[in-house]
Parts: sequence; C-alpha cells; structure tokens
Amino acid sequence: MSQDLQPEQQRQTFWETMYAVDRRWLYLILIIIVSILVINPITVPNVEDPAAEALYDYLSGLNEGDFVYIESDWTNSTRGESRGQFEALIRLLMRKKVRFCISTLGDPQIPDIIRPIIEGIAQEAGSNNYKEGTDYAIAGYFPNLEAHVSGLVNNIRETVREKRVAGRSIVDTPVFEGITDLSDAKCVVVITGSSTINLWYERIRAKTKLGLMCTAVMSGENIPYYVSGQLVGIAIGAKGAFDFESLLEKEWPADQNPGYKNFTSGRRYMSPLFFALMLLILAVVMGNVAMYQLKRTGRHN
Amino acid sequence: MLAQSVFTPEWWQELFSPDGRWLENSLLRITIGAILTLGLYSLLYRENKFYRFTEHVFVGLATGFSVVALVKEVLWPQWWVPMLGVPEREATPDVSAVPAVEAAWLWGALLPVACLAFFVFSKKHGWLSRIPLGIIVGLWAGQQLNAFQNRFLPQVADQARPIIPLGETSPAMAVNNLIVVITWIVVLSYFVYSFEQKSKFLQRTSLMGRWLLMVGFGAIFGTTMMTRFVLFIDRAYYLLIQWLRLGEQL
Amino acid sequence: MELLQIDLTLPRTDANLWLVIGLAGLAMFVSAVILFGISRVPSNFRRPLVGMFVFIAGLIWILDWALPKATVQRASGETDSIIPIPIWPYEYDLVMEKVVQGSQVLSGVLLALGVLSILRVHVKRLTKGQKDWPFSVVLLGSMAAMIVIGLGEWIANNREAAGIPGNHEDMKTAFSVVFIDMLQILDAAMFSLIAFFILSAAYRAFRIRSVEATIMMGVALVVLLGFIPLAMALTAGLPTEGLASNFRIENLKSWILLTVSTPALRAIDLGLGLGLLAMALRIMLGLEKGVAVD
Amino acid sequence: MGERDYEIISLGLQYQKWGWLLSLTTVAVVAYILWGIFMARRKAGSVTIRRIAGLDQIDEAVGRATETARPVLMVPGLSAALDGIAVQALTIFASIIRSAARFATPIRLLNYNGAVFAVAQEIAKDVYQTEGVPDRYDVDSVRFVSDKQFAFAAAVAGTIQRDKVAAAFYMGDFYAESLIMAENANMVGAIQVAATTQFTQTPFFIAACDYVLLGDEFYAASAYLGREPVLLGSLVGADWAKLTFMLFAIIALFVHSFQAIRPLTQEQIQHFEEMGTPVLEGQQYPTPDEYFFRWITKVPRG
Repeated sequence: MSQDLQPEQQRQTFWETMYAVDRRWLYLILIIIVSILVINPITVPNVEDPAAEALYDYLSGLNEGDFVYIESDWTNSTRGESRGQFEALIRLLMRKKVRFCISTLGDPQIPDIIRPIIEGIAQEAGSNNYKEGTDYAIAGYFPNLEAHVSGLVNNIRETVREKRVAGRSIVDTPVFEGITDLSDAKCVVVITGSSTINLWYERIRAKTKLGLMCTAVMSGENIPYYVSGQLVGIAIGAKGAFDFESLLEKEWPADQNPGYKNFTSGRRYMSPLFFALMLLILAVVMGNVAMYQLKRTGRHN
Repeated sequence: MLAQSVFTPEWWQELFSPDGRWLENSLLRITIGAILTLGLYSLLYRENKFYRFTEHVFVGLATGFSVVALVKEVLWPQWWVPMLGVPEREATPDVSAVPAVEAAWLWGALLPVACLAFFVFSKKHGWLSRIPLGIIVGLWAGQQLNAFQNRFLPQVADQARPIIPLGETSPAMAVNNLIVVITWIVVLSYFVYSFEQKSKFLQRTSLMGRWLLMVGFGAIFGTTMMTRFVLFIDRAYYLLIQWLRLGEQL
Repeated sequence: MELLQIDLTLPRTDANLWLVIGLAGLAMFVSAVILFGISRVPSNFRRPLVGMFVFIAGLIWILDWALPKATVQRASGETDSIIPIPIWPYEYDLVMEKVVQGSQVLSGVLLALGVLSILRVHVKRLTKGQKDWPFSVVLLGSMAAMIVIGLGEWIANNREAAGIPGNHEDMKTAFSVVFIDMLQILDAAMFSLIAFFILSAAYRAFRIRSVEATIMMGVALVVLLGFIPLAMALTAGLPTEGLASNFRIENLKSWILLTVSTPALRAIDLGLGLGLLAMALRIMLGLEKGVAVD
Repeated sequence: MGERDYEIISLGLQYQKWGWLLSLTTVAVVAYILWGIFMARRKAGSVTIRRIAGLDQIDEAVGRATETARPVLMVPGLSAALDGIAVQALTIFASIIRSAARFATPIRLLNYNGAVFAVAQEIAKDVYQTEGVPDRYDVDSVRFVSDKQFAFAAAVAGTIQRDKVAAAFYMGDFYAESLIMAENANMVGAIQVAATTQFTQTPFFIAACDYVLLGDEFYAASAYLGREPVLLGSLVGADWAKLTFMLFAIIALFVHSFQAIRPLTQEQIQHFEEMGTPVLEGQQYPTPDEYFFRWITKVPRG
C-alpha cells in the first residue's frame, strides 16, 4: 500500500506494526503460502548446481552391470529432502541398469520405509523392471555404524552375508556377482541427514569413489570434501533432489519417453520452498525498513 | 477437487468402514498421526489443552520407547545373554541355527554397582551414587585425548594450503588459501582469554575475529533455513495430500 | 567333577542353566558384599575413593591410546592388529571391549533413575489431584502402552525366529501403529515446527542494528539465495569463467562457505576441543567440583 | 587363554610413519594445561581473564525472576551420556541455583539424561543445603523429562509456556531443538542466556537469546564465575596451546607452500608408495594429501 495517501498518524502506526509484527501473522501467512503451493505447485526453472551435476554425470556415465553401494540412513524426520534424492538416485541407477545394494543405519524401521519406494519405482517405465535379488539387494539395518563401515571396507561379502533374499544369502545372488571388495563398486553413495558420512571419509580407501546426498544443513561441512576431490559430487537438500530430477528430464525427456517419471518431491517442494523463503526475506526487509522509518521519525527507542 | 478427497463421502466411508481390521486401515492410521501433528502445531497459536494432551502422549511414548530400547538393545544383548550364555541349536527346516554363547557369569557383579546409583535419593548414603557416575564420567574423560588427536590435529594441518602462485597453485587459489589461514588465526585469537588485550592491534584482531565468526554463523543460518522449511513443507504434504487428499499424490 | 574347574566363562549347555544362574548370583552377592564394605568407609576416605574410581576408569582409555599397538600373526594364520599385552585372562583389546560393554550397561541402567523421576512427579500429581492431573494419566498411560506393545513385538519376533507357532502379526501391527504412525510422526512434526520459529527469529534478529547482526544477516541471505534456483537465474547471465564468474550467486555462496565460514568454524571448534580436553583432565585428576567428588 | 597365541610382526603402529609427532602434540597440549594449573595454584590471583558478557547478566536475570515470582529455567544440554559438557553446564548452574536459593526463586532444571539428572539432583540439594535453606528445595524442581530429542523439546516448550518462566539458561550440547526452546521462551518474554558446544546451534541462540557465550567461553565461564586457581590455570594453559597452534599453522603454511612448488622427486614417489599412499602416474606436483603435515594425519598405520 502507498503511504502517501494515508494521514500522518496512520503512517506511523503502519511502520510501528511492521516493526514488530505479531509472530502469529507470519506463521499464518507461511501456512497459507505453503498449503496453496503444496496442493497445486507451480513449476519453477532450475539452474543445476555444479556439485550435484558432477555426481549425476559420474553415475549416469556408468556402464550396464556396474555395481554401486548405497548407504541410506534418512528417516521420516528428514524425509522432505532425502526422499526426493533417494528416488531420483534409484531411478537413474535402474535406467542405467546399474546393480546396487542398500544398507541402512540409525533406525531399524528404515528398510520398511524404503522397500516399497524402490518396488514402486521398479514398476515404472524405463526402470527395466528391477527385481530384488537379481538387480538390487537390500542388506537391511545395521545397528553399529562404525563396525558396519569398517566391515564393508575390509570384507564386503562377510559384512552383508547374513541378509537373505528368497532363501539364499544376498552375496550369492547375481547382485554381488564379481564383487569381492568394496573397491569393485564403482561408487559408494551415502544418503543421509546425519553425520554418518564422516566415518566414510575416514575409512574408505582411495580406490573407491564416494558420493554424497545430504541435507542443506550439512553442506557447509561437506563441500570442502568435494573441493578436495574426496567426493565425486554432492547433492544438497531439496535443491539437490531437484537438480537430479531436472537432469533426469534432460536425459530422458518425458514427452519423448512416454510413462517416464522424472519429477517427484524435488520439484514438488521447490515452489513452496521458494515462496516460503521469499516470505522470510520480505519479512526481514520489512522489519529493517520499518526500523529505519521509525529511527527517521524519531519514534524508535 | 479430487475424487477421494476429504470433501467426498468416499473418504469418510474409507475412514469409518475399514477394509479388513481397523489396525490395517491406513487412512485411519494416518488420521491418528495427523491429529497428533495438529496438536503440536497448535502451540504456534498458544499453549493450550490440545497441545498439552499431545505433549504428554509424546513424552509418554518416547520414554516408553527408551525403556523398550534399553531392554532389547542394551540389557538383553549386552548383559543378560553374555552372562547366562546360549546353548547351541541346530538349524531346522523353518528355523535358522543359533550359535552357542559362552556364559560369562561374572557379568552378574555389574548389577550391584549399577544399583548404587539409586542411592542418589538417599540422604545418608547419597555419596555411593557417585561411584557408578564417577566410572561413567571417568571413562568419558579418558577417551578425550584420543578424540582430540583424531579430530582436531587433521583440521589444523588441513588449514595450511600453498600460498605461492607457482606449480599447480593459481593466484586465486593462493589468495584464498591465505585468507583461510588468516581467518582461522584471527578467529582463534578472539578465544584467547588470559592475555590483557592492551594494544590496539590485538583489540582490533579480536573484534575482527568476532565479525568473521558472524560470517560463519550467518552461513550456518542460511543453509539451515532451507532444511527446516522443507521439513515443514513435507509435513504439509503429509497433512494436505496424504491425509486429506486435496491434491494428487507424488 | 566339572564343578571344580570353573573358568570365568563356561560353555553353556541346556543342562547347566542352574549352575550358571548360581554362579551369576554368587558374583552379584560377592560384589554386593564388597560394596557394602565400601559404604562403611569413614567419610574422609570417600572423596579419594571415588576419585580413584574416576581416575582408573579414565586411565583404561588413556592406556588404550598410549600403549603401542601391533600387527600380529595369529596361530590360526590370520593377521590382526591389537595391543599385545595379555591381561589375565584376556588380551588387552578384549578387556577394552568388555569395559565398553559394561559402561553401556551401566549408563543404560541409569535411565531407570529418569523413569523413576517421571513416575514420582506424575504419580504425585495424580494422587494429590494437582492441576493438570488428567494429563499425567495420559502420559503414564501412553508410556505403559508403549512398553507393553514394544516388548510384546520384540518377544513376538523372537518367538517367530525360534519357530514357536502362534499369532505374531497383531503385535507387530500394533507396534508399527504406535512407533511409525505415532512416535515418528510426532517427532517429524515437532522437528518441522522449527520452520516457523526460524522465520520469526530471523524477522526479529536480522535488523541492521550492529555490525555483527548486519554481517550475519547479509551472509545468511546470500547463502540462502545460493540455494534458490530463481535467485541463481538472476546471475545466470554472468560468464561461468573468469573474474565475473565469481559474482554468480552460487559461486559467491561456495566461496563464503569454503574460504571464510569453514576456517572460522574450525577455529571455534578447536577452542571447544581444548576446553573439552582441559575439562577431561580436571575430571580425571579430581580437580573438578560438582561431579564424582563431593 | 592368558598365554600368547600370536607372533608380533610390527610394534607401535600408531607411532610409525611420523605418528609419534601427532601423539607428541597431544601430550604437549596436555602438558600446557597441567602446567597452567600448576602455576596458577602456586601463585593464586596472578591470572586475569577478559570480560565475558553473558555471565554478568546471570544475577540480573535471576533478580528479574524474583520480582515477577516466576521460575528460572535451566537446561544442561542433550548430552548422550554423563560427560564433561554436562558437568560444566551443571557447575555453571550451581551458581545460578545459589542466587535462586537466596532470593527463594523457584527453579526448573530439566534433564535429558538419567545420569545427568542424578548429578543435577545432588548438586541442587547441596547448594540449598550450603545456603542454609534446605526447606526451600523442591525435589520435583529438578526433573528428568525424556531422552528422545523432540519429546524433550516438546515438554520443555510446554513447561516454558505454562510456567511463564522469567529467565532461561541453556548450557551444554544442543541440536536442532535449540530454537524451539529459545523462541518459546522469547514468546513469554524471558531473559535468556545460552552457551552451546555445538557451534552449529550458536547462530540460532544469537538470534533468539539476549546473551550468548560463543564457543569455549562456555568452558571459561566457571573460571570467570568462581575465579578458582585450578580453572583459571587450565584456561591459561589452553590459551598457550592456542597460540602454539597459531604458530604451527604459519610454519605448516610455509612448509606446504615450498613443498607445493617443487616437483616430486623419484625418492619421494617411492617413499609415498612404501607408506601406502601411492602417487598417481603422470602427477608432477604433490597433491594436498601429500603435503607433509596433512599426510601425517592421513597416512594409514597398520
């Protein structure tokens, strides 16, 4: 609204309100914005982050039959960011016919959360109807992170032998064919909302490539490892998921590949996220302008 | 408006006439979770009875779960089983084999020591509780040398990157590397307490250190905001799409 | 005659259950007697006594850090890296293992203290009919429910693994309701509340009042924009190479994170590490008031 | 069982390949701290430390609570077990409880961990005893809440809002829940003082609290409050360690710089091979991982 049209007294009160808005109004606006955009999202353009693109390019450059090890330890509490990353990663690997094995840490329930997701994606067009036990394996839940990681590095087969699918140990399935050491895996991808990645930095041998998909919070402490070359790439937060999805779209445009599903929560969450953050920036700017105005008119103490 | 949404009778039918037994009715289960979620969100307006109810449910469940975890992840596998051991069992067609565990009966001696902690409630023998507590904190203290060496020395060594723009070091890299080390030193100098900062220079660096620290904090703030908003958006998706089905699912 | 050759561990068969239980009971009794003796020490010896427990506990780990580790060739052939100092009846590493295991049990049992505290507060509220007593009922009720269902599911799983017939599914379903549909959802909901609080906190704190507040705000906003596609589109026009590329918002973000933020945070971290180390030393030497030393 | 069933191939793994230098550094830091303590004990009062802002406000905050007859909230962090951080937090709280006991201000000390709760209980009891007002001590004012992060946060938020706390002190390990507590306390207009060892949470405390202790000001706090020679001494020792690390950083800077401009010699390449960090073929200059001090911390031992 334009202040010039308002009488002196009212203008002041307007700035005073802006200076100290009751937080509940902010909350209400946030809820409204997010609700609308979650129900019917609008598509926002994307500029891929180089770090995420590096990881995507490396993985999409793999040959059919290559093996990738995935360590996924996200739970419901970081679902918003991690799930999108996870789905995009699985899609890419399935379309490239890359074998993968997943082990989870942190929460015994995770295998129950991710299995339906993977099976769902396997049904999609372009996923080469992947089967558990032939194309991919879920090594299940490992309570002790430290033991698990060093176990994988030292003797991958022994570490996951316990887990059985259709009566036989997963290491006897085609998934682990020709995989005797972790260095036979083309890459280890860690999808996490916690600092489990740090152990990998310490333990993993130079030969094995390491990729990371993490929450935005963790970007600060992990980007250095990308720069120093310890990570082939790093997908950060919902943006990272969105990057992966748009890169999938670039490689397999939906209009040319009917039935291909490239976009999920990454793009879905991007528009509400964008406008929520805009609200935050707007609120901050408003607060400062109001403060300046009050200072100017000497009402600020 | 989508079919199956909360505004259609189908939704309510599904909610109240479950296919199969009520525990398997996924909509009902989501509804339970959604109501609890709303209970916690009501705190945003003000503390109220609905929130208080949810809070107490939450704390009750959480504490209960800690007890369960204590039994099945600590006491049973780490104390009871090692103490009494397990006799070997061969595999049968439908049951996998159980390897034998030797009985280290000496674990029994641990129980009274742990129980000393409960003297904390006694006036006369309160000091006895300090023995188990002391052992725990002592073990923690002993680990710190190793922890310090493994965590911080690599960081310090990592700070030092070449600052001579020759070989593979580009001028830009050299400058950045110099900035890194200077930043590190200046910030660290802010955390020197016992030296009187009389000289203007020291005071300036210390102030500078505070400002650089704020850069670091600002960066954390920026990266964190994103994650937190996405979390809320995900919850909104859970409430509006998965529960009320107001939009198409992913 | 087997009774005579009792070792610290003995092979367990279905037969010797009572022997094992007896021995465990004996161990409990003996240590209880010893502790009773300790509880009788005159008050001026208590402080050094507790201090001794603390110091020895710490020393175990310090030795583990300092004693020379070695690569060894087992008689069986495989190599292994251990501390080659046998402490009867085990090797040092095995002793360490037991110590860790023991300390986990010890700190686990202390949770019971907390549960006692909860019970005391809420049962009192209940019996005295204090304000909000119905909520205490809710809390105690949900706690009891979780314990029953959680342990029930655990037992059901074990019985299933042991091949004992019966209906194990109901318990599992019940557990998935209280755990996945209630506890985890509550967790995620509380976590997501932070989005609102971060909004109001930023609105209040990000004012151009002081240099520090301004710096923090500026950096936070730049880093934030570095994550937003549309914001990146603003500077997408700039070249990806050369001097101007530094002003692409994502490069600016990365530069701040790498060149200023990371070292600054590492410096504060080092300070914290030193403080922690000093604390640990004071605790071990019994110089720290408040804990373990009266 | 007791007797050896193995051949020792190589001894002292953690000291091989310059590993002794790392251990020596750690020992040196320990020596600094012990020496500082020793000196400070010899001639007490010799040490002065710089002002730490937040701590001067403690009494003011408690006083404010007394006027309004609303409770003082204290949270000793979310340490997973009883560790030095929680102990330090409780040491600081002891002085807060002391002034609360004098003014007969109600307190709420909410714990996340059973062991920490036990110690907190003891300390609170002792303080009220030594202040000579044991009858003012309400056993239920020191509580265990929950050891699940967000259940704890929910309960603390509820307590803050219900009891309308006048002052809140957060000291110790805090994670994402920090802002939940701080904003709720801010809603009820409490004076807040925070100090956390998790520097990732410090910015949020800065945003929501009145006073924040940065980094290891948290550890300096008890020395600042108590002025005991032991604490001051270890603070001095830590300071000297910091200065030494600064010096070391500069030395390492030059060492690495000169290393980086000199192409790898054949001996060096062989040396790296032997040490288990092979050099990539066609590589002319050392990579960051081969810079001396960095390499020491990364070279595999055994």
